[in-house]
Amino acid sequence: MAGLELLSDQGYRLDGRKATELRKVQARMGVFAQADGSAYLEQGNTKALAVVYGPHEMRGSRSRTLHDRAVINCQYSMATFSTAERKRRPHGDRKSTEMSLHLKQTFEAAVMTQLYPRSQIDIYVKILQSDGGNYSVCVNAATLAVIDAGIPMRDYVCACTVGFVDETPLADLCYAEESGGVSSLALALLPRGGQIALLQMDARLHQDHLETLIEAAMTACKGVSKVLDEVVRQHLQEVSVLTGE
Amino acid sequence: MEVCGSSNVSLREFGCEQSLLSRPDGSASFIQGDTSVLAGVYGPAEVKVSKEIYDRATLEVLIQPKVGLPSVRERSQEQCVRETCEASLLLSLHPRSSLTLILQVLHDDGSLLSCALNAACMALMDAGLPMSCLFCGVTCAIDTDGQIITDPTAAQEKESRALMTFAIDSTERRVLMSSTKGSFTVHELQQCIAVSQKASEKIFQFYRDSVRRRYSKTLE
Amino acid sequence: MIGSVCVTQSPVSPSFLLHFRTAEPLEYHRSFLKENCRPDGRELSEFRTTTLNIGSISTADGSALVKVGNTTVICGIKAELANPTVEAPGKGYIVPNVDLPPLCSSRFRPGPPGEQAQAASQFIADVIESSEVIQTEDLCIERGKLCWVLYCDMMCLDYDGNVLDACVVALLAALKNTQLPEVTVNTETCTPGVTLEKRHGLRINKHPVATSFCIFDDSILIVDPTAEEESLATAQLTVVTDEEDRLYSLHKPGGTSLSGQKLQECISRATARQREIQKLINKVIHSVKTAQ
Amino acid sequence: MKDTPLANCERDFLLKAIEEKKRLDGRQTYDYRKIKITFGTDYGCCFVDLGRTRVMAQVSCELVAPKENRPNEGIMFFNIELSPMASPAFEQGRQSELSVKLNRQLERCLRNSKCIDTESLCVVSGEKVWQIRVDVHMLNHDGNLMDAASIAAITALCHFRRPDVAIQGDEVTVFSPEERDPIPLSIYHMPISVSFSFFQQGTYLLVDPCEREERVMDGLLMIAMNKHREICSIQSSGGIMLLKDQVMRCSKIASVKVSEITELIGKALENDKKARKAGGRCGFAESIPQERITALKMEESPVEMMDVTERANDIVQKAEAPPQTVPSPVVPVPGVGQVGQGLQNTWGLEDDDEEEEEEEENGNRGEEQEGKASKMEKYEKEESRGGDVVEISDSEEEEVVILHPETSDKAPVNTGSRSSSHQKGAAKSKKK
Amino acid sequence: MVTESCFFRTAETHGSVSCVSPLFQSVKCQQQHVSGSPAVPMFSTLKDRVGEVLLPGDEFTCDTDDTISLTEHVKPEKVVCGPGLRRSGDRLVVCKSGVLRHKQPNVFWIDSQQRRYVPAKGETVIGIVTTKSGDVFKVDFGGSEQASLSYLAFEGATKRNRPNVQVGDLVFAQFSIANKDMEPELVCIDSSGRANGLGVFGGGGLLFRVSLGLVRRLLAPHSEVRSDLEQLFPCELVVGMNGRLWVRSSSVQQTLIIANLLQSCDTMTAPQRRELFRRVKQGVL
Repeated sequence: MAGLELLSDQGYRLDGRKATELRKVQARMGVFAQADGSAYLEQGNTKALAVVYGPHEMRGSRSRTLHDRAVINCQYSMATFSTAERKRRPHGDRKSTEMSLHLKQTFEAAVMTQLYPRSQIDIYVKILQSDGGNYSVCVNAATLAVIDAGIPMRDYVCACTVGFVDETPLADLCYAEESGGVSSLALALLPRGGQIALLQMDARLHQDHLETLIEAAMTACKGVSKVLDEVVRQHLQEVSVLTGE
Repeated sequence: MEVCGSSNVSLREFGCEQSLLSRPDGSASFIQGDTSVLAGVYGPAEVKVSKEIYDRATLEVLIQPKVGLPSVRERSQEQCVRETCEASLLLSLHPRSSLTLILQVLHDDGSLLSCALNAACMALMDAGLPMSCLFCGVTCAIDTDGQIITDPTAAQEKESRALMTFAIDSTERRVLMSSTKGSFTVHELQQCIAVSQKASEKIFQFYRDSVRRRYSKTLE
Repeated sequence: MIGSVCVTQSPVSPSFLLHFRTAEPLEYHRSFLKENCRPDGRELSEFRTTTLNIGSISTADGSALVKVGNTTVICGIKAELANPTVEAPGKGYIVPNVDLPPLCSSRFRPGPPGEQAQAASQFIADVIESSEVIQTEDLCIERGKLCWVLYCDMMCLDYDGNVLDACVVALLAALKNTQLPEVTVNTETCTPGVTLEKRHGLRINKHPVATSFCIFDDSILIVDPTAEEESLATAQLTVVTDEEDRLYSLHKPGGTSLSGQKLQECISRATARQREIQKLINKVIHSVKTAQ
Repeated sequence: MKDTPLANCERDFLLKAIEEKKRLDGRQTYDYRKIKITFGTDYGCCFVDLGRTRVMAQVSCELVAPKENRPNEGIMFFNIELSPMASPAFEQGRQSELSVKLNRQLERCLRNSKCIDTESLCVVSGEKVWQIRVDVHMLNHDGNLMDAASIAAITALCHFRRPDVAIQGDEVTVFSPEERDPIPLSIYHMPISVSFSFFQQGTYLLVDPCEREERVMDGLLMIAMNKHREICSIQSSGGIMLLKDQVMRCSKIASVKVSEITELIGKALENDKKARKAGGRCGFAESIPQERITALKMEESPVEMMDVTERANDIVQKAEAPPQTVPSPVVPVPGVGQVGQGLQNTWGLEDDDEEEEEEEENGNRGEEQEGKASKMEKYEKEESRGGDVVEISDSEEEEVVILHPETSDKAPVNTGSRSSSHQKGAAKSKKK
Repeated sequence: MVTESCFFRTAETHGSVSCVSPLFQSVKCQQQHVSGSPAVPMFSTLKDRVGEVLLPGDEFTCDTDDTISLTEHVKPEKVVCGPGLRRSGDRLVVCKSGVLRHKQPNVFWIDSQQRRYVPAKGETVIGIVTTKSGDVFKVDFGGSEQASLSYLAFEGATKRNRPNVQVGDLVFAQFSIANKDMEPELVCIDSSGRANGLGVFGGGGLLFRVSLGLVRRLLAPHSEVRSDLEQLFPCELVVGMNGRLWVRSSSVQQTLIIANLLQSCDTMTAPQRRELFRRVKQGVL
């Protein structure tokens, strides 16, 4: 991708953002009535829908029951129309199975599962439109959905993808940047304690730059968490107005 | 029809190591020339309800090729190995349990099925499963001149007109399993069986020597 | 005959026999085998009636239906044009497949082919390769460019044992029945032109015929086993031979061991069976030709 | 099959030992188990023993059409097979969580890091490229499969040689190793994965966990790096919460481990090269540890051929010759034939029943007895008809014996078992 | 915890090991019934080959006109076959590979280095409790199915006073039912209702696996391995016939050393073992 200049001399990115600038995040909680919790989140052009059911009794194979905490069951899928080429398999291939696993792992760290022994919490996330940072957008959407469901968490889990170009970390990569051969790092953070729930990095990066990149990712996550916090507060206000309290 | 030139009628250098894996209940690797197969046995262990047999153990054989996933050829070889093992194992002593034999091909330089059989037998012995007799595999090839070649290499297999693999039992030296390819006459068949029976003596002696060596330190 | 007479003379009721058969199938069979006969009245080395019908499927390029007792196998051959493989540019290829669908017996489940079907497919493929029943060179139309692929699908319609024998007969008869259209390659456009009206048969080099045996109680050999006999047997064995007494397969997947002498007996029986089947196929093929 | 459960006391003991910086096999916290790298007879076959964990990697290649969006690049395919041999908990052909995790991590480690020059694998742009396939088989699972798999895969890739090709016009010729020396892959760098397991909410950290340690750990951090200290992939797994400092510490340890392992791989490859050059055998027979009492080797040995021919002749001659004549089949209508009148099937053919009967009327009494007596020697031309014939119908419901009277002229039409017309065939033979 | 500060609890509770196992009586080969000939030939041929390595398929036949019978003319004798030997008609067939062993007066068995355990009545094993269901615990002992252990099969247990057993706990128990056709059953009491060394394990200690052959050597009345080990460290060692050993000593380090030493015993001769033990002793003390 020699033709594309990911970061101009003036310090602007392909879509006109600055290096540390996040894409616009818009979200709504409680979009579905029948689900226990749901949320819709847009981060730039990436759009995701998350739905939470539970905690409820174990379904399916009972042998997976844990006697001291809840089981988190995640399924990640992509709409067939979410990408430029039609997606043949919305879920079930290696990549999306792995994504489901990563979501599960992230929320196992964040949700206080020990409060619900022998039960199950289902988190379903669907990408409606994909423009980079799928994992991060899913985590952010799912966090809102879990909060909407009223399931206690240690903290918000916020995720963000960062890249590294010309010795400069770029926050919240879009698809063009992701596929442009940037070293990208996805990080899910519990912002208050600075704890990393998931860390994943692709492509090459010198060890010396790792720290800068993680720092940038953590800052970006904290930025996301502020936005999410606002969304939650606003939603609660709306709800309390509606219920007349 | 006459068998002459005994140079071809030999077994390649062969070797075996038992109990080389820590997880399986029994394991063995068997080497014939460059051909090598690794075998692992689990059992008698818990059986899936759908596969349970009320009066004997369920034996499953899996052959893992070196490259790619198992195909129809492996299925057919699995059947041959399984039924041979079933004939020599005393499965009725462990009803409602499962035995799993996994054969991993490490290198194929001819006589693969016979090597798999030998590895299987050593692994079953290592697992201490009750057996009424031992078995061994011998492959014979008949080249275009009608000569018999025992334990052929892959190159010899390719040039041969017919290829036969027999499993021979240790008590009566009879044919437990037979799998052939190519065309041959009745005479050639009977000669190959006779040769395999002769070759089996060597392999059974080798089994005995390696087990003896293995127990040499516990004889006290 | 002895067996049936013996049964008629015995004072037991038919329903007793039925229960006996259900409760102690092995003992039931043993009591017959002791008298050198089998529950269906056959002797130990006797085949069930083999019925052959050729050309019953007109949509296929060649077809045959074979019944051995109740076991019914239908084989259809479809020829398609394809590119030869890089390794063998001067050859066409044959793709056999044996299907044991759930409709032929309750022992088969829907879904991907089970072990038995896969092993049978492999067996048929081995027989085709070993016997060179058709020279694959004959299937080549233009070297490196165009060749025939023969898809030989054998489907079992009713499973009552000995499906391998039936498959081989069906395959052989279907191959003999196959008529391939003439193909000419247009030298300028390099596109093949198929003349459906002009058809020619395949050159069949050999007539391999399979004969299957079962071993009961580690010692008694019976030919052409039924499904029940197969399930009770301690070993199975299939011999494939042709008109020149060449052997193409001695397939014994395991089970009770056999001596060279016993194997020889099986081969002798297989040879007789081969003669019988070849005659049958030839006569049926001939009857079709004369009728036309 | 289920794995053996972990007892509470094992868990407690392990955690206590880890607190005291002790490990089951006497290692230190940051120690790897003994790594042994061996090669198979083929190019591209590599075994890695990591303590008792054992994996095998085999690289193979094939000419295929390239992917549409990358017409000038070869294809890399990775597959980690969790063979049930490695652990009773592994099932064949099932996509387990572990298998997805390992496969993706290996892909990330070796494909996404672009360690192999895929453009050099292009033969004809847009038409033919090499597909390099790496199969990793787990043979024994004693923990840390990922590191063992990554070492095995990259070593096998370094060891692999693909056949040389020549292009003339649109004809592609693949040369055998005898014709032209096969070509190694061009490898830019060697990423190696290092796994760290965390215990007690990240308080304790171990390198290269064994199976029992894996069972009590909270989570795992895998860092893949090359010897130039470039990180190729990082992946955390399990519900752990890491702090940035821990990640940094791990990456420092990883860089040390990676340079050690890279050196080891280099040495192993060097040794193998020397052995191959010297023409020495490098197959599996050489890899059997002779000193172990569980192993034994035997030299090539001739098979006694003394009386083989005689024995074979003896058997063939003693056996009865097959009969020279066989019964002729009956062809009731063109296209249908029948042989062997022993037993009928319960089906009738749809359209040929009516005509069939006349054909089968040419019975012959005496021959039945004779056929039986001569046991397989004589096959009569036409099927026989017995006088007092007893026939058993083959209906499944009941095993009844039907006694037929003297043969009637015409057999009943279209009954389930086309009964009496088909009597015991002349194809009478008996096993001795 | 049931153990006092005794070493080798199992050896005491179990007494003389292998021959008391009912497994031996269950496979009895009564020679006189088989062929009517005096059992002596079979007995003596068996005795001749004691200490030899035998393989499955090896046979002992008794020739009726054996001349050896004259030299040792005694009354018809029974031969008791243990694991690895089976009667088949008038022959005795070996069905496992290993060393033929003999115990006075007429017990024979094959000593093999098997790893998978097959339960036998009366044998004591170390099991892991996997589930509590209804009135029974399910216990994994490394066999082909889980054994059941009743709540009441503990010393002093009643309907009200249930023993404190958690999932994942270890139990030292004895088979009260063990045959191929039934679900095996364990008890933690002897016939008089006393624990007698059986029961739930206390905290601490390490569980590990060794071959079944080594377990039998450890439990033999005058076990050399055991006496070598006794000189090393004071420790508690529980030996289950299923190849599971449990060890507890004063420190984690010592426990680990003992476990590693025992695991390596299978492939060492007695002098090699003594040498290793000596080195460890010098190194540690």
